Amino acid sequence: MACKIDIQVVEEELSAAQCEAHVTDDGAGGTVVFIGTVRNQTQGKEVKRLEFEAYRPMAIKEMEKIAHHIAQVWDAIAISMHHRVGVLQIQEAAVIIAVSTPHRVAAFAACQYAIDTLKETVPIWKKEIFSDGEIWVAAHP
Amino acid sequence: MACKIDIQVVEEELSAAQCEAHVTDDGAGGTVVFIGTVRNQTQGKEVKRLEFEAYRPMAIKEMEKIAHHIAQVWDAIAISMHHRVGVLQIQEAAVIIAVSTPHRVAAFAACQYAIDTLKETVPIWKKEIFSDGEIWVAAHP
Amino acid sequence: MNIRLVAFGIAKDILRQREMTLDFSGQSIFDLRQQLFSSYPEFARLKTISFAVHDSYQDDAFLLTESDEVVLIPPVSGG
Amino acid sequence: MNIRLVAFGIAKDILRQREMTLDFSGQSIFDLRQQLFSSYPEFARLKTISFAVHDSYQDDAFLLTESDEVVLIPPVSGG
Repeated sequence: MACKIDIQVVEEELSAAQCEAHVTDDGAGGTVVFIGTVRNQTQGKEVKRLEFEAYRPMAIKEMEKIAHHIAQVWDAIAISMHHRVGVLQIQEAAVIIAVSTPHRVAAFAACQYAIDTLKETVPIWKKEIFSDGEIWVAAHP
Repeated sequence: MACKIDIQVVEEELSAAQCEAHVTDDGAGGTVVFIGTVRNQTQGKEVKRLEFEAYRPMAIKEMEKIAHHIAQVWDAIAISMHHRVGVLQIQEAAVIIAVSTPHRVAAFAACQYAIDTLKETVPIWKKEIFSDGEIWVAAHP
Repeated sequence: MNIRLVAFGIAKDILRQREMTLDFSGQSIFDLRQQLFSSYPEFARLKTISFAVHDSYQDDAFLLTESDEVVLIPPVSGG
Repeated sequence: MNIRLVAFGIAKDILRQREMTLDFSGQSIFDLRQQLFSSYPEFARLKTISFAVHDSYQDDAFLLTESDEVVLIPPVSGG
């Protein structure tokens, strides 16, 4: 059965409801949603805000790879992956991933795979802005 | 740090947005949401609708036990567990569990523990209604 | 002694009522289980049947006292 | 030959520009890596630096041709 895939990289505020609506399906028994939000601190240091930038065409291509892998391995019914770029305030969602599957165990595994892999392969960069400077996350060893 | 716990057993339609709003927090880095929906079939047989009943005071007590365990083991920031009772149509949500934690791996583990344990210990019963009869799920070997 | 039974799910269907007073001839949950299996053989066909008193699961050794309310908990299937 | 560079994240800060044309004296991604490390020593301090051509990651053996557009991909940190 074809998996419904919805990939977005946008500047606008993300909506979990929109991702959940995409994956709703008669045959779904379990939906797992991951919402990655901006924390107020990194290793005890206060974060003012974040900036994300993406190499958009390739980010979408890499996110599609993740979605196709999930469709194949976990028999997903539908997948929605939205990533936000631009300036984000504390508590705002940077990424939302929703996966629906006939049985729930697969939905957990697939959603966790999606966020783990997104963080490794998708060309998106996060800059943390502190009161006394800024840093590109994970750039240096 | 005290974990914010929100347990509900209600007849009204569930709202993922409400559960997500409860667990939103400045210190949260990851939120995982599980939405259990009514499937249109069981082992190939078409399900018309479902009926859930709960032994309410004890169901809430057992759900609180799950929440406290999660708070302790996974350092959760907030937990929301809503279970619906009464008559449910296909695609409607029977249960929604949202967990927020400082780091995402814990949120996946905690949310999966919550739904697995809820299905084992919380006194709530599901009846599937078919066109030619009905059955209390899992009652017989 | 008399005890109160409250039944949910398929247990309610087997007793044909939500609540009833039982003339109980034993002492423990184990004895109650035996008496119920004997009066309502359908209970023996269930995967499990658990009992709760004061909103907590109780094991077979639990001793009942007059006017206790015992909740019959067939296999749960929430979620 | 001339190749186009497009840089993101900290790579853009190191080049001080998003896009530039580079007078490239080598052939492979490996050669490009060496040339960049030599012209911009800060690249050597990064955890990793990857390269993409035609929207796909390419390894060090990949051969570049005139007017190829190479995207510089420092360690990603989305999510």
